[in-house]
Amino acid sequence: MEFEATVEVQLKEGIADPQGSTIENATPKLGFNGIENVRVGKSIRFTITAEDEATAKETIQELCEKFLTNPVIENAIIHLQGAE
Amino acid sequence: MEFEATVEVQLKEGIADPQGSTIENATPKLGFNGIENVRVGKSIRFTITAEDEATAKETIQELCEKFLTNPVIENAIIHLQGAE
Amino acid sequence: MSEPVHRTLGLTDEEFEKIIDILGREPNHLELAMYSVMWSEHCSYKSSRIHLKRLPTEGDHVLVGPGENAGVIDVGDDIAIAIRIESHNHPSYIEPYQGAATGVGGIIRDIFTMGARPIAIMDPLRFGPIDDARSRWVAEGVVSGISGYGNSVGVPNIGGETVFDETYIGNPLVNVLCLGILPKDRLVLGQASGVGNLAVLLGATTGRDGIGGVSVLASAGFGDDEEDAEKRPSVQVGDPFEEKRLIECCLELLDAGLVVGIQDLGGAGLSCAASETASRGGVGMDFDVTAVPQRETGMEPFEIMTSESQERMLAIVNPENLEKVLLISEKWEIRSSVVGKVTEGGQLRIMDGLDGPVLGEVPAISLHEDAPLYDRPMEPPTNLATRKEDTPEGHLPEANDVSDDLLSLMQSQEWITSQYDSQLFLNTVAGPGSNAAVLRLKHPVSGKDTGRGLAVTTDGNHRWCAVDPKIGTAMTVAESMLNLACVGAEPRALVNCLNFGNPENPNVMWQLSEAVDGMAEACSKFNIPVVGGNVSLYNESQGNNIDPTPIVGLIGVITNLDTPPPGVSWNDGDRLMVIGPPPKGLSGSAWAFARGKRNGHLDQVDYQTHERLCQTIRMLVTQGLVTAIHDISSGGLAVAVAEMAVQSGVGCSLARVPDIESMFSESPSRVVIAVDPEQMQSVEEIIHNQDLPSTRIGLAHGDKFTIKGLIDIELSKIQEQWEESLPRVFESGTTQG
Amino acid sequence: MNPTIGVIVFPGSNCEQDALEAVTSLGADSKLLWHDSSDLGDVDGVIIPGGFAHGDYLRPGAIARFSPAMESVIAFARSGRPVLGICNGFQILTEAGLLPGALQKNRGLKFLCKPVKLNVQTTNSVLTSQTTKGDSLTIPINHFEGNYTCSDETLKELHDEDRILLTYEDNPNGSIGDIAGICNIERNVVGLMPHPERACHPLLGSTDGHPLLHSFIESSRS
Ligand SMILES: Nc1ncnc2c1ncn2[C@@H]1O[C@H](COP(=O)(O)OP(=O)(O)O)[C@@H](O)[C@H]1O
Ligand SMILES: [Mg+2]
Repeated sequence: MEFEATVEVQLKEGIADPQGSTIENATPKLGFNGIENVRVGKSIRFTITAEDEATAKETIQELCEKFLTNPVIENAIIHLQGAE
Repeated sequence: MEFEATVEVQLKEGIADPQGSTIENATPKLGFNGIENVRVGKSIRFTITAEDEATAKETIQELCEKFLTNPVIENAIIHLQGAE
Repeated sequence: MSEPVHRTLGLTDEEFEKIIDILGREPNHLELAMYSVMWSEHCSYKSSRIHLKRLPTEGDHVLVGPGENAGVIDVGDDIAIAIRIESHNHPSYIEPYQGAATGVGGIIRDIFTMGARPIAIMDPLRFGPIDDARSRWVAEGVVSGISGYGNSVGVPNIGGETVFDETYIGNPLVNVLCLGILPKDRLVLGQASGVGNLAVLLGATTGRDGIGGVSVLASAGFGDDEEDAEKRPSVQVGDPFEEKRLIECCLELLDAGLVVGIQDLGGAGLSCAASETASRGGVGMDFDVTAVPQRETGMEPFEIMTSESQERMLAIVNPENLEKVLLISEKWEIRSSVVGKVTEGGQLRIMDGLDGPVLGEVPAISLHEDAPLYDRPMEPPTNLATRKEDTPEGHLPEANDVSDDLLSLMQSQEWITSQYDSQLFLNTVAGPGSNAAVLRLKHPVSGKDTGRGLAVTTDGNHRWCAVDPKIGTAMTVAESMLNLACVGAEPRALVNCLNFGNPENPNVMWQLSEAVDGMAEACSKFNIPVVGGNVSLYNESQGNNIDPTPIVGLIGVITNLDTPPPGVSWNDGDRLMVIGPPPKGLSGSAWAFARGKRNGHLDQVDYQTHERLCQTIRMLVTQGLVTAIHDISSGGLAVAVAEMAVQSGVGCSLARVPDIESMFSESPSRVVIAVDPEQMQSVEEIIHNQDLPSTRIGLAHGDKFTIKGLIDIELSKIQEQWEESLPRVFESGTTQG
Repeated sequence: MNPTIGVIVFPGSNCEQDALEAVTSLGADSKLLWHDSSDLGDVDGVIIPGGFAHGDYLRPGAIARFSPAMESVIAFARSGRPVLGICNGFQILTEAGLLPGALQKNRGLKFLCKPVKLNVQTTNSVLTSQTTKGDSLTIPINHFEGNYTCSDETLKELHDEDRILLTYEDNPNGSIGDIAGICNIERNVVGLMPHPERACHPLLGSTDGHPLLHSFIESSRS
């Protein structure tokens, strides 16, 4: 079965996010107000073929831990969407 | 009102994504199979204060066009979640 | 009524007729697309070619002149240097990061195509005014793109120029120069020869990106109407990691002698590479479109043949060597596919499978050699005579705060240059911020230091050229020479990039022709061969053409590089002196343009004096007689001296600089030197013997910057402006809309 | 006999020749080692050079650390022999878990190439044994992702165990504790963002890289 996956890689809370602060500081200068707490992460989309959803999820989890994130500074949120 | 926004910035379809292909090529070597069509984008999370949802959405849309993306090569998907 | 297809592809009716003549029939869609990209301004130089013929191209050290992927010169010790400059102006306006990044990628491929390892890039840049947020967006993106791609691919960036000016507001200029080094005997040319040899495509997959790029994107102006917007094709995304592997793979193939010829895929993609390799080798080629690895499904043959997907090379390989070629590609994780076969006769046949039907067939040579050649009408501006009379000196202000004038011209480019790896390969003796970049010259195979050096500079001045494109261009060449002399180098060869407006405008064509005359004249007088160049036309936005901006890159050799050449930093107690004729006029100066005074006239460069000046400077520099040196160019004497003071951290007091003209005039053949008092006599003797005028102008000391009667300020004030002006404006944000 | 320094080459590395040139000029023998082979030969010390291994795509070092050569480097390091990661090499060593912490994007979000001043904090490591504590060294940096970060506990450990080797005099990138270089507990694995090999020739402006690379070569001798 094929699944569509999105992995959102975020900096852990407490880790400084220079990209986020840069956007946050720039917005008022460009005339956008009320924007705060900006955090920038990565979104990685892919398709994965696996026996079932559980297996797919497991594989992705391992992929995240081993490869897609650096656990010292990053978290991952996994979204999985059924076969199409 | 305060909203939680996530903007996912992706390369438009048809635009080469060297990061995505490099990750894709690496996965089988790490022992992960069945992973394809990898595309890497950014995910930008922030809070926005606006009168109502429509206004918030409008602001974010403009922010995307002017600042967060270059529409020539990128798309943005906007998620907005009600005040908390 | 719908337009005929050829016109939508940018071909004129006459050009279409010519294609019919060549083929003896109407072209099909695929053939038409190939002609349209190959006959575009960008690929065919159809408006400029007849002018470029006037440039001198021969010289003792020239191994390869214009016409190949890069010029190649002999620098001794069996070492050759490949050099080339290219523009990526239009793509960089739309997508600054990727536009500039792919510009870097493209020029680097031109260099390793010649068998040379790329060792340095330089980037002459022009942006709209810095107080315009969109221009800053372009500038920031371009610089990040050059940095992101160049650093990652591993080619140091050793210099360039950055100018912000109104004239580039809708049309920035992104020129990139690349140098490569090779053992003289490994020189390869982009040729296919030997019937039965195979064409192997190396590198990235082919997608729909940049289709028709050269004909539409690189040649057409941008209006803001919808029709133009539609024409904007998608931008290519650069992959420096692919390029890095491609460099290593190709150099390894060349080292092993496994390829007959090799050609990069740049503008016009496979159409260009296939037809050029074939026609240069006097052969034909059968080309199998289905064998091209594709990134997207459902691509049409014409899309495959005109795609400008990046990071691809076409190698011509003897079938006996194919297996070895595939092995080396595999080692570098480079995709490789046999896509064609060299044939007898001169036909380029595009096939659906090598045994399949023929989809298109044209004489390979016709795609470039038969490209139209235009002698477009030229005309000087009608008010030229009155403009010449109207000099800035005629409008000098009564009372003036000269210190503000000076401060407004002070701007360090470190905010830009510190984003570039300028040191990789351990060659960079003088990098960004020097009179000219200086590299150690090591043998490319043995790594042995020759004890000699290379020096390179890029220069351009749109203000001089706006006042007088011919003399302005000659002055630019002269400035480059002087920059090289300041580091003790003798010039060897010149490359140039001619950035001009719309050639269908007779005034623009006149500017182009004048500029070529100026360059030809200066190069002949100085005996400098032109070994390559690039022409970028249609630099216009909303009907406004940019000021003429010829950029030159000059390379020279330093005979003895035991110690680094003097920089711009002087010592406390040094005597300061100007060598060269007295300053003359303010026309074309940065000072005048800042006041809206764009008229006036320039005086001929005195070639003999200039040559003598350069010789003398080389003598002083190589004998170690000067502590610091700086040529007088943009901003005049005042800016030259202030830059020296700021970078030394030591102030100065000057006299015999009596007025605004002597402060800010940019007239040529002048240089500031700082000399230890003990050396003063020897220095003056040499200058005297060479029959050159010189003036003692003052003393380096203290923490103030004073010019008697005109200016008296703290050095720290200039320093602050110098260091902070770029970071400050960029901090105030950028936006694309 | 001169010690032999092996320099690992990944696709995308670009400072390997520079590292080779610098250690050779200081009297060591040296050779390049291809990432795809787990055979390190009989080298006495290993340098992981600067560059952009695998394009630095995803994260610097994320892909490189899985290569066969790195498995051998890990074993080599565990056996107590000297391993030096310069710039990208430092990033790879943290990804491989041989050194703690991680390297983030520079605070100013710009690539930075310039000489910086470093202070030697300890002479107790394979990189600093020939220096003097308190020495100020001028060495170029050249990175986008050199902003060292780690947990508070790790930082405390690094301090307490005297494992911070070099600090920036004027922090260019936002590194926690001004950290420019660290070592492991056994003090034989070191990583630093600045490039000592770029400060080894008088024509290039500084020779302050000498004592560092000397230390490393000497440590490889035994
Ligand atoms: N975009 C750039 N890239 C690299 N180096 C640059 C760039 N812009 C300016 N520089 C460097 O800054 C210095 C000053 O440039 P410029 O004022 O044009 O010098 P000059 O007028 O003496 O030729 C030069 O050494 C040049 O190489
Ligand atoms: Mg200049």
